[in-house]
Amino acid sequence: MANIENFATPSSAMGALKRPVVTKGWREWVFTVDHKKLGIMYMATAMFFFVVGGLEAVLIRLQLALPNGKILNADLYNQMFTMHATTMVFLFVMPMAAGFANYFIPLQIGARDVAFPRINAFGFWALLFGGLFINLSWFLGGAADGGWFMYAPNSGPIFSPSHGVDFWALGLQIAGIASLTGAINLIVTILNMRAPGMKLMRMPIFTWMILVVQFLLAFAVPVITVALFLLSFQRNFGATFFDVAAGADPLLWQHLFWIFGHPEVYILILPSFGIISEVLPVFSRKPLFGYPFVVFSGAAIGFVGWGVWAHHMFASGLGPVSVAVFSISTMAIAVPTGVKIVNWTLTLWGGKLWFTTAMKFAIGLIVLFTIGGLSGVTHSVAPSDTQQTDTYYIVAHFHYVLFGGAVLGLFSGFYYWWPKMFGKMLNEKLGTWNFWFMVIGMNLTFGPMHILGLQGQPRRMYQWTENRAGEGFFNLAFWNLIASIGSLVLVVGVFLFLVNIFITARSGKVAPLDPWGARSLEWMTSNPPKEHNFDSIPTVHHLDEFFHRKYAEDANGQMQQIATAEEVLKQLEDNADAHIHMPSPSYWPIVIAFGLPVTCLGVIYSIPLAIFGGLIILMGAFGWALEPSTAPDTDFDPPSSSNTSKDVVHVG
Amino acid sequence: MFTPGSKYLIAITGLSAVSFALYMLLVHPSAIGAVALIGLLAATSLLTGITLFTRDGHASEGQTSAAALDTPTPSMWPLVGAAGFALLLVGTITTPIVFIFGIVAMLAALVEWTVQAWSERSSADVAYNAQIRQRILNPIEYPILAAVGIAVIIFSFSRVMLAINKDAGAIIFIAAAAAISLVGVLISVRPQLKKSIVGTIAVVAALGLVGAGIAGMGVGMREELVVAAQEDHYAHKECGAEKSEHFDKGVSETISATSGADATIELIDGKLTAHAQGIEGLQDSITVRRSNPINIIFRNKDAGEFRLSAYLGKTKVADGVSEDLITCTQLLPQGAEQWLTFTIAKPSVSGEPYTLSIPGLAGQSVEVVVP
Amino acid sequence: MNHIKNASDAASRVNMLTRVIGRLKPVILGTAGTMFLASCATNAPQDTWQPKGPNAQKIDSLQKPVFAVAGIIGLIVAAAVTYSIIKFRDRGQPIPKQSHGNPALEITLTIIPALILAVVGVFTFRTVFDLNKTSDTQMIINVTGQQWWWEYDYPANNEYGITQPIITSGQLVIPVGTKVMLRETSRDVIHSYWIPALNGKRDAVPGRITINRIEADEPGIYAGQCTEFCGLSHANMRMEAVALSKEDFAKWVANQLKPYAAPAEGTLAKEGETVFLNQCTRCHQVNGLTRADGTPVIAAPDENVWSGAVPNLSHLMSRNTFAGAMFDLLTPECRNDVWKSDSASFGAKYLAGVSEPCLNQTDLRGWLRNAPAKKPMYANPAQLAATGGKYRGMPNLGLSESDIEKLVAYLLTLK
Amino acid sequence: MWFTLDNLATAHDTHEGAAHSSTGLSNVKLGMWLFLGTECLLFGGLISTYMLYRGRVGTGPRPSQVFDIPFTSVSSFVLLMSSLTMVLAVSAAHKRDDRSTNLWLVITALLGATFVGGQVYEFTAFYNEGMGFSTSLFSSSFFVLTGFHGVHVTVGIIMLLALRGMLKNNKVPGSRAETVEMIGLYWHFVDIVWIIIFTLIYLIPA
Repeated sequence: MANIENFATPSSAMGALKRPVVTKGWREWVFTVDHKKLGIMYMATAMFFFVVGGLEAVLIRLQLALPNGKILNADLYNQMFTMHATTMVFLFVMPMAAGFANYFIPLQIGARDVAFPRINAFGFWALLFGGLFINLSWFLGGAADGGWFMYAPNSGPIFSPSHGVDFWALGLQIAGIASLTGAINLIVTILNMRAPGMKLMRMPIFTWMILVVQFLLAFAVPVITVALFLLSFQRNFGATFFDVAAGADPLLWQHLFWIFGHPEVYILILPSFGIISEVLPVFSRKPLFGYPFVVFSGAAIGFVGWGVWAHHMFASGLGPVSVAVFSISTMAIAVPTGVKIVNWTLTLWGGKLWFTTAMKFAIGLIVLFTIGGLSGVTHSVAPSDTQQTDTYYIVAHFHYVLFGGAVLGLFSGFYYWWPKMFGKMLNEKLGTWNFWFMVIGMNLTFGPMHILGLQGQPRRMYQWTENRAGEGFFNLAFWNLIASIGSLVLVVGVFLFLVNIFITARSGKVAPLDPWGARSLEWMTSNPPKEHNFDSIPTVHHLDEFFHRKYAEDANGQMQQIATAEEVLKQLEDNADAHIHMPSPSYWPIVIAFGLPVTCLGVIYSIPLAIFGGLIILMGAFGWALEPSTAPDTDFDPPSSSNTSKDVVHVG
Repeated sequence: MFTPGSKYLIAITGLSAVSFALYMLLVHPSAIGAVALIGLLAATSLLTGITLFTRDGHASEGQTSAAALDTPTPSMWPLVGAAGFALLLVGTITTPIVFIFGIVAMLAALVEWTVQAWSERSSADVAYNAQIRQRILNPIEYPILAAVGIAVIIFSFSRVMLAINKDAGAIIFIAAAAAISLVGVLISVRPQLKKSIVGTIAVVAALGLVGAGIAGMGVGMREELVVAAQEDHYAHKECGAEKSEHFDKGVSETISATSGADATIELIDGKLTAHAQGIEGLQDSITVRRSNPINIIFRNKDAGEFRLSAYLGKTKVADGVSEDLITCTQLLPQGAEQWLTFTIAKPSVSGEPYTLSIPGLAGQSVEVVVP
Repeated sequence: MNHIKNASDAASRVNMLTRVIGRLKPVILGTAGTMFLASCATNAPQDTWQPKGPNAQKIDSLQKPVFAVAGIIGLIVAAAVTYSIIKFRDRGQPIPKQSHGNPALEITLTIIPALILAVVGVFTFRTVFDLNKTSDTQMIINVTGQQWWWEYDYPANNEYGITQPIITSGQLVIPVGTKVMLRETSRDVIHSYWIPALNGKRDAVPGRITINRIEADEPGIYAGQCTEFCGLSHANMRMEAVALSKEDFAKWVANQLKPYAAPAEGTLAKEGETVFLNQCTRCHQVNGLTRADGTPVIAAPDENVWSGAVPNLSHLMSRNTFAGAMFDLLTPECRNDVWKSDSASFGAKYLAGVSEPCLNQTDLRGWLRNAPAKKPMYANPAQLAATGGKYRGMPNLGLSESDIEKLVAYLLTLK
Repeated sequence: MWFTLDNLATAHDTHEGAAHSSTGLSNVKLGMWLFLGTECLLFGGLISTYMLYRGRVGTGPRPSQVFDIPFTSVSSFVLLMSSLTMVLAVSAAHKRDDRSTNLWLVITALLGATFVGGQVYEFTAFYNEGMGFSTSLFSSSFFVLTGFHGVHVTVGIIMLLALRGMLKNNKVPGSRAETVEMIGLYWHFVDIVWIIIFTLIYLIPA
């Protein structure tokens, strides 16, 4: 063996079968298990689907701008509103919130990663493939056309003969798996991996809200999983679950869907509540008013949210007792929601307000969400709801809640956390334009829908007719046109945000270490954070730990700065841990996630393909199980034992 | 860095991507075609990826591998491959199952052989080569071996159960489970037991099970199941006044969720009454919708067993010959209730009304009006 | 379903735009004052805030105060936020005291909304049970939804002179001041029956019977629309409830029970009857219609249409709409005449039915020429694989123009 | 089905040991309990569907016409026994007795396979008696519910056998005892679900 050097070294012979430990270029992203990279990928994916869903919405509004619209035909219109809702709910708001949670939960609780990093990576890829899978249906005979609620029996093989609903049901199943794994992962992370001293009641409010959301997800997703299985078995394997001729009860689907669907509403909104509960105190220079009340009201919303699902079914003939009970429970959930609004307002009260773009979005949320919440109260009154449900009034209501609430909250989060994630400041001036275009656009679009609904225009109509439009101030023609114009203003607003990202990426201002005077742990590290987040895990003594390391009360009871952010960071770095153990990247998450859409495609078109997909998943699962979480030395090139420990680099 | 092999695969991947795009855009796409092309695309890109990653023999280009100079380790895969080929040939002239087994065996041999050969060439270190082999193949071997093992047990076992008598089945079942447990206890309390003995027990048990399974397959299903499959006797409604052997077996007496009922029909003191949902009082006729499944609840409040029978007009069985269309509930004891669902496609015509009645109880009927 | 874009189409679009812009005028000129005035002006026919019967009235008197309370609370929040924004903006004041809240204030501000909601809850509770009361029902109508039209059948009811069941579609006719119970169900997917002026909506769920009650105070036409998404032509599934005085209702019933009158021999209508027998009776029933040999015609929609039923066309011209109330049988002028008449003259105008000069020839002929082009339906054989070739909606029958001429003449006799 | 395999994967997918956890439970254990919580809702949904539809037989056989209670009682007992052998495997793993751990894992898997074999027999018999998957609401919901459970058992068996192989080849990363315990937890859960299903489906309507 004289010339052994000429032969393949072990590592190169392993080729693809080596752990992807040395990550460069695209591999750095595709095989990563780093929660921060995954968070960014979640957000990019969500942003992509936001644009897709937004374009669908614009087409819908253009179709309805004038009577007897001809831009879309009935079939395409039905697909459009189905996919608009599906995309926005499952592929934009949920993944965007998941992205924020992924990125910031470990940072906020002082952890170096999530509890199960590979499952985290798997969750992201499953979501991405699920989303693409659903949208694949556009090219394979038409998308789902039954509405995002997909009521049986209209979703059955007779009434929706294209494969759209199959793609929808299976794609959501994949996305559901992603949500479920993500939920378990984040719950374990939050409960188990907090920094020393961080008691539950010292956790940042965003972490709290995400915890509530993940519990909601963990228990809501299995219910929709059952519903989707029933639907898929009926459509693909001839089961009879929603076949009325066989004696089926169509309300079964509605109950299953809404037992999931109502908690889902809180799943969408609570992350944004968490975000603005971080933003408002920072820019008011005082702690969140009534922190325990906000925490408990969030938890209360989580609990009561399980007992209100039938308010989506007031018109379905449930019987007076159920209707009355669900009506009352729905009113009850308005109380904890109101508590939050009160607390936010009182957080502003007596503060020292700094109107950054993030703050503007947060204040916008308070006002617009309140409108949505109050219109919600009007249809918690069941008899009143029978006049309003399935009209544009409801469309107005939930867009005020979801756009005015969830989306504005997410945008607030973008502006607030952008310097943390990318080390550069988003342009504040453009941000202000962005804010006003979005707020005005959203009020122009969804405000008139209150009128349209109360004037009796039902939802999901591909055309409206002048015969039923009326005259006078409240005529449908005028307000439909205004709503359509408003949607274009909204498009400009979102476009400005994309421009802002672009400009910032090209030539943005480098962010200072602590641009906002922030209060929580995620700011106690560099911008962007190092791969291992913290050089040494801080010990937590307060809610708003970072603030209390920077400020203290002097003898007169005045808050005085005692340390700069740089000094706080320096202190952590000086005590850096010598060896930090980080998990290695892995191929298996993406392999398993890839097996899911292959299996689902097989379920629709040919069973052998499904078996093939199943084998990919099985192989991936075992490959995963046999793989240690940290790569052995032989996986390194050259083989080495020092790679798993990071050298701690001092910054600042 | 690109070897001829990877170039070839890159080209074929590109080609399949282009053909997929063209197919989707230009040709009116059929679903199967799209899946086929996507499948091609996925397969070729996977292969391309693997070749690029493994650098496709790049390492040994122009060189002889050190390991190749050593004698290769003994391998059973050529034998398995040959056996698979033999099975394949036998299968072509006998049954397709054997043919499929042959293909599976050949495929398995091919994969194992290839990986083994490749791993043995990767370095001079035999232990390291084995590790490579394991890393590639263990994720496949473990689940597949486990799945095959389970499938053999389940299949053989269920064939035996299907072949033998119902009561004997339960006894055999518990006996088998007891045997498994006992063997477990035996082995666990006798740690000095030789491995070869344990292995022999396992092999004998497995062979016995497979043999019994094949025997069970040969015997076929037990008599009553064969008869049941031929006659479909639970679905065959016998609507007379007297008890039917199969249809009236296992009467179900309670119902859940009554909200779908058009009407409730009750038999009280020999009188048949109707109560349509939402309408106050009792009626002697009910109006139902055309071509809509009608759900009726029948409740027997009379002493004795009765069934409700619905006369739904006539159906033509051949030219000039027609037959009464009748459906009915089971014979219900006092206090029991049951659903009756039917659909009437044609409106009522005078002279031959649709009716609900009790077989064996003359003079009591409820008219069903279809406007 | 593809609409051919031609000059007239474009012209009508321009027209539409001018009309819409015309409507903008009062708005552009208007101020807050017009809002109050406008609430008395002619709103959309499906306005949910203009109850015309006791059921809708109960809902209205419950919801208006709720709207008011919600509005006031909204204003308070907006005012508090605005005040904070102005008052507490950063003017260089020192960092405020890090107070973590005020539990007493919190609890107060939790209890107040809870109390308000409790009061609303009590009234809601009462109204829910009130609206669900059925014991005083005076008349029952079975309502059946189907893609994409509604069928109404009136079971025999001697009190109202309904000696045998009446079946109709498109317009629900009820006597005023009568508590009518609708027993709703569906033949295919879920629909929802909604006449805003008379009551809230109630879903028509296949396999279930749901109960809804309506009662109209005044004679007139009340518009409504299917509000549960029911597939392709959901937007075109409309309904109209017609309230007639008790006397007029009796006349309407008598007309519906009138036996079939065959058109006179030798007329165009008689030829139309032959076309109808050949083409239409495969699905459409006309009660009393007989073949040449005197056998009654029983249509077999169950053999041709997936949901198993199509509108019964007996006394078609006593109705004002067709094709699931998507189109009017009356010309726009005649329609306006009926819709805008006062409650005293309404009954007579409605009962006059559709006469030849008032017939909306354009839509009716267009429909007979090619129905799926006028209303999206599953009538293309390529779409019918899932239903085994059965239609979901009316197919294009390929009638010749002369057949259409004859059919129109015949249909006009179905009064 | 996938989730259950995931447990195996999670068994060592943690880089922060139990020593550091804020709750004192290891990440894997906490995650497993949460997973089983979600499984409860999954089976809850399926059981509710079955309860709603069990009386809706259309023209197919009724539950009481086809069920063979003595046989199913026996097979339920076998599954219950496998829980006992699983307990033995877990306790052996804690005692670091590899031989016994391997033995009891295999015995558990064999008992599980016997149960699934019984289920396949039962399904075949039902099919022959006229109760196909599409026959009625009752049959569809029965097959989906019990089928889901059967798939869970099968996945459990695959995990048991694979675990046995991994233990033998020394391939289990992380704590062996904990990995065996996690799979045991899953196995017990599947057994408990069966007891509920058996009671609700087979015993109550009789």
